Amino acid sequence: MIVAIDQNICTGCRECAEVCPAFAIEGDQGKPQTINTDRCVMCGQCVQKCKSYVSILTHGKEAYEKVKKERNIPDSVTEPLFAAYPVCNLDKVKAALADPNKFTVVQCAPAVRVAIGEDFGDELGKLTPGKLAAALRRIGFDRIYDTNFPADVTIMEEGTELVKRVTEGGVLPMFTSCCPAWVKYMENNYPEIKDHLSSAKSPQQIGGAIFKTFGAEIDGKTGADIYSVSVMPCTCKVFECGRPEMKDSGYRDVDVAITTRDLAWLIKDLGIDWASLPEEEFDQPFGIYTGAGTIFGVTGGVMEAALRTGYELVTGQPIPNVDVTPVRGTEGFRKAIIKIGDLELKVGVVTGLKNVVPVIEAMKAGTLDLHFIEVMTCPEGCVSGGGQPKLLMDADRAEAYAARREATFVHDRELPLRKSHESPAVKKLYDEFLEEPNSHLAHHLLHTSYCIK
Amino acid sequence: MKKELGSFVIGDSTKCTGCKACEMACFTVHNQGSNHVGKTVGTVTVPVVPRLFLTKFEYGCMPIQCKHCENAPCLNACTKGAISRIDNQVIVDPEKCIGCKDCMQACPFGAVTLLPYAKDGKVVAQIGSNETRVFASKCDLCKDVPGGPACVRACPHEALRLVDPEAEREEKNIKAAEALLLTKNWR
Amino acid sequence: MNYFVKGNPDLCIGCRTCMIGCVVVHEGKHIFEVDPDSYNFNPRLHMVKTAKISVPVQCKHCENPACMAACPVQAIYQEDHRVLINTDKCIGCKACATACPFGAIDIVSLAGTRQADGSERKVANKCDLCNNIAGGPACVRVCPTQALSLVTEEDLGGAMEKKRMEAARNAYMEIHPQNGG
Amino acid sequence: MSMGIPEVEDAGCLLCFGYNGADSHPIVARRIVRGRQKGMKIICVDPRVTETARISDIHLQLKGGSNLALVNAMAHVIWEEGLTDDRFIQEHTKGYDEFLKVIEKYTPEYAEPITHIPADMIRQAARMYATTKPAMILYGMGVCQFSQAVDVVKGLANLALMTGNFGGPSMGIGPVRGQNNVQGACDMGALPNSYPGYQNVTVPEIREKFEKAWGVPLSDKVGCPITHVPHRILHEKDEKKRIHAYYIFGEDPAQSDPDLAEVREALDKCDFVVMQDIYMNKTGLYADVILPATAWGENEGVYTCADRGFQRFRKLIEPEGDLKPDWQIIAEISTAMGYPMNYKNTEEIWNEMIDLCPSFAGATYEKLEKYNGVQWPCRDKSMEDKGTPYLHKGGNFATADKKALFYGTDWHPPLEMENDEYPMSLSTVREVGHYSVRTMTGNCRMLRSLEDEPGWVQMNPDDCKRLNLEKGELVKILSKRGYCITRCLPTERVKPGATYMTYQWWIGACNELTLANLDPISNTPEYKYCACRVEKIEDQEWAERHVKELYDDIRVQMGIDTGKGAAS
Repeated sequence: MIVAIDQNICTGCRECAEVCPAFAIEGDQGKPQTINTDRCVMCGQCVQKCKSYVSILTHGKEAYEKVKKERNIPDSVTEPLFAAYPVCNLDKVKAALADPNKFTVVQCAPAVRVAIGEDFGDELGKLTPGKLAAALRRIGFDRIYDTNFPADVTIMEEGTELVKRVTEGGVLPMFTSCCPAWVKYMENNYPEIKDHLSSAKSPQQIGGAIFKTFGAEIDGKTGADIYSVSVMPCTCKVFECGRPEMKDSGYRDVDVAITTRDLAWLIKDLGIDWASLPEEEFDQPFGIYTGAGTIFGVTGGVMEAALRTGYELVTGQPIPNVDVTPVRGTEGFRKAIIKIGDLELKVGVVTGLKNVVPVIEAMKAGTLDLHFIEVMTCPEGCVSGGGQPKLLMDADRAEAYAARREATFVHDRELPLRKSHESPAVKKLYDEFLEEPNSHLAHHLLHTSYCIK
Repeated sequence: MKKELGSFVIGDSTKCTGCKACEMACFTVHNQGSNHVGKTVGTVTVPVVPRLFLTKFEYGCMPIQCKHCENAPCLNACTKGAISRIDNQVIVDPEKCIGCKDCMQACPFGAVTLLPYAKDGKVVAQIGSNETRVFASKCDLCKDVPGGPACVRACPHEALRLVDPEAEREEKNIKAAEALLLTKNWR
Repeated sequence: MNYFVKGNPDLCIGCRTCMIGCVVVHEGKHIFEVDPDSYNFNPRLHMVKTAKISVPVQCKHCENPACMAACPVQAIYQEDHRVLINTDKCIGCKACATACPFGAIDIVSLAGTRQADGSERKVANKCDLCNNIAGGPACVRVCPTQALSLVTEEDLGGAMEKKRMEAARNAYMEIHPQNGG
Repeated sequence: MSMGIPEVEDAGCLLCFGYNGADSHPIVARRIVRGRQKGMKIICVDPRVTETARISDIHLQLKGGSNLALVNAMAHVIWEEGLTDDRFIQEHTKGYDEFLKVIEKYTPEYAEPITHIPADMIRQAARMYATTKPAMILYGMGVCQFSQAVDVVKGLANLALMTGNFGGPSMGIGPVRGQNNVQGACDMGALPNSYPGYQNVTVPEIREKFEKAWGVPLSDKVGCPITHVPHRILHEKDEKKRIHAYYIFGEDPAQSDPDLAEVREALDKCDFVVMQDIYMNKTGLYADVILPATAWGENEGVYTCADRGFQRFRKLIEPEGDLKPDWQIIAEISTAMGYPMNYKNTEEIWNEMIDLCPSFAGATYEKLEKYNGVQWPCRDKSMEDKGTPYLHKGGNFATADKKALFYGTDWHPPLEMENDEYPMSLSTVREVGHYSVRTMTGNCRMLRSLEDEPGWVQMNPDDCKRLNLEKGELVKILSKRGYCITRCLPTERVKPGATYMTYQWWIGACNELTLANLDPISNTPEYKYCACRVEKIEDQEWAERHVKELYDDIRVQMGIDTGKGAAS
């Protein structure tokens, strides 16, 4: 169980069914709903939407504490609990932290740093990478790494793959594979197009595979010593890290994923005062990242990052304008043609999983003329993920997403390096470990084949 | 021109899905000040105490809230003087409320309920015991909230409506009169 | 059946004599009291003036009164061909006013009555067809253009019967035009 | 009025011109409604949607101040389309050809941009008026309260003459007078130029007749119209002509005259002001002596209705306190000033008056009792002369040769037009329930409950939207002469750009804004047109408080409600 609806709390309003892209929420109007796990892609949008809270009035004085226990939520939590909720793995994280034999490594997704402050009363979309690193350090993780780094690596692998497919005649169009809910959706509904999916793993899993191999090596450890935790804006990442194939490092690549909200609980649970935290750096070398890695958090970000590097891969020249604005935006489906030397690369960006259906149907009908398509399940990419701080009022949603998106782009603009291939950490990885993108080792560790249902 | 009557919010069971967005918005706007509630769930440290109540009944559901009665039985029942009429609205002073339940009994709508009282982000304990202090929680029409009643704004289905009884009566009068023109049925 | 007063916009000149007449009969000799606050000026009908129409609007004394159904304290009842409000019971909750589609109910102050906070009691106010007032609805009596009339069961029932006969006759004539005169 | 009011309902066509019966005379409005029920065609000329406009066949919603252009255009159509009663014109009128020269240019197309009424609509109205018999014209203050008032009255008479609509029942032209018994006041010679019975002061034989009857020498000079008084107090250089004393009764110039700031200055500067009224009013605040008078029901006498009908009114109750009826007060003052008046009752006065007025000579108290009133002219004391319901019987007019005179004039615009600083027009109007100045109705608690200070300014909803005004909001309304505060009343009954206020309110006193632009003949001010500006008041709480304070202040000054209002 990754995402569930509490039968005792649900009022049956079916507002969640309105936002569910997979038509997985079943039940009569006015009656408690259930999630059909065969259809559910675990995106957590229902969790974000649900307002049916555990109420003293409706459920009694004792209900709140009881529900908290049932859900494995830290005792210290006092905030409202709702009918739709995701799994909470904080107990596992706490246990690992307490285990002296575990070398705990944490990675943090790009969208976390533009949202977690909200749960401490910061304004919407406040950019807080420094506090985030400081908080993780105080929690007691041995290595504070960043998913932005494997995001840069993803670009190297996926970008190389794309260039190959385009220049050497592979299966096109190629879809991104960073979003686990999208991957799950394809598996559930369109297994026949699996070859269109990039074989590159998602940044979380690439990070996981590197941390337990090259990372362990750097720290003089073995993969067995390492307990790898990821902090994600996404409920489905919890599912992804548990997928059976995600153990190419020889171990479970990522041991456990928690959400942005889980991390906020953990910080509060440990009595860490967010407001007074200093700004700190992520740890070397896998805490180094470029602007390209950080924009993975917004819709179009993977595409833009890929273009920044892909341009140089194909032409040998840096991209004239590093801000690839044609792929930015929040519309459900956007198309652009990017001139890369003599090549006119036709790209598409889908955000909001429901919007992918017509794209796939067009592709199957042969009317879709595109090379590369980014797909993100959540409304505006990972910044609007199911594990992000939940808004009390939907009226604030648009403002929150816009602020988080803007903060992400600000972060990108202000970083010294903005292209994945320029990252010294990426260079180090390939120089010292993987040799080159899509190398044999890279394929083994960083690529996978899905649809093994 | 000063209004004579208190406005109020009413729900529409034909539109309401029971999502409680109204209750959540109500709670949020009333706790943004003294209880430091921000815009996300994570900023909440106190129990969710709404001032309107999503009510399920045999044929559906709708929020029930105060009508700001002009002879408010709650106000007339309150011997402690904790309920007063301010700018035409019936308002409870939680600091004065002793939780006697007279108002609950007096209100024919069930629009007032004793719920935990919190201040500065914490529930307030009673003096002389560790029990939580309560207060008569009811709609104050978001008197201090810019933009008016949060429930109305929060509803995804426009199932809540702010009623200005005087203006509405005039509108209905006009409609009723003009219906005569459309039917000419006075002949 | 309940009776009601209906206005004819072709005759109405918007003078509001009906409103004054309404207050005068309901307040009786109180209107001569020197302190104007000691009597109620609460007309039970309202003059509507738009670009197209002038006519007073008042309670239709519905057969299934929405106001009565909405009242949480059973202060509205039907009696003697009319819908009435027991103002002693009324809590001024405005539910009836909201329920009424004609805007025929307003909430008004009752002079000389007090609530716990010292303010005047406010209660629902609407046409009572001049209940217990000799001569019947004052508005009908005082209108200078005879624009108001009391509609009774006889008027309505009889009119419907007439309309049906007319409709039947027309249908018959269509088939038997030779019988037409 | 050339006709009697009861005849109104039997007209074939009614041209209702600048006359809002429902608000100013519900009793006449009742006749219009009844006429409508009988099939009377109605042409309503009014810039607002009045009750008459609402039930009319044709509503000419003209731009304020364009009356004469419309009247001339209607005459033009009647002439152009040959709808005239040529025989009537030939036998009973003079000056037709000269008149035609004036109206020749007033084609409906010429009038359209002036009146804002489509040319075709003017044609239709003219045809309806000219072809439906009998056709009657009623006009009100929408004609008279313009600087071009008498010209329009004559223009309307031209229409009736052209179409032969004089000399029978339910036809002719009817000025429905503005105020209660204003007709009576004029009949009794309360005009600067005439003795009772419209007998001119400048005619020596008439003067001699009155000198003989009253035993005193009388002036042969026309007196001073009320609207000239402020000037004669404030700006008259000739000491002998300057007014030093001002005796005002049954009138409230500090409320009802235009440009109140000037009126107040005049009353202030005037050496001696006497005020005689039934209640305290604004003029009373400037009076040196206040003479309390009896009200309707506390005295008796004769009123004249707008249709020339003398009617007896009677005392119902004895007045309380130190009160005397007007006639006694006047008699006592006259006596004190050296001219003894020893009337015992009103009949004595009445008899003296009718004996001096040929047109009223037959209207004895006996006949007024027996016939429930008599319409003048009533020349013969015999019981057979029951008066004259309609005038000009047989086409005979009150001129030497019994012929009516056509009189054509060109239209000219009102004096003060809208401009950048004052972009809207203001017209003063009536509202039913309150009447003239508020001396009477403002003191009726019932009517005051219906509408109270500070009154309303009627505006088109689009204008309200533009100025961000809600119904009931207090607004400031300004003209070159001053400002006042009143409430905004959005109504689709008025056209954009125009505003309307009733002039009885003390706070929302629209005469702070109006200007004393007088008709050269009638000396009636142009109450119906001046330029104004409406301003939003941001601080409504302040405005509400301010209005209340102003009102309380006035009441305290006037000594009203001091027992309660002032003390609390």
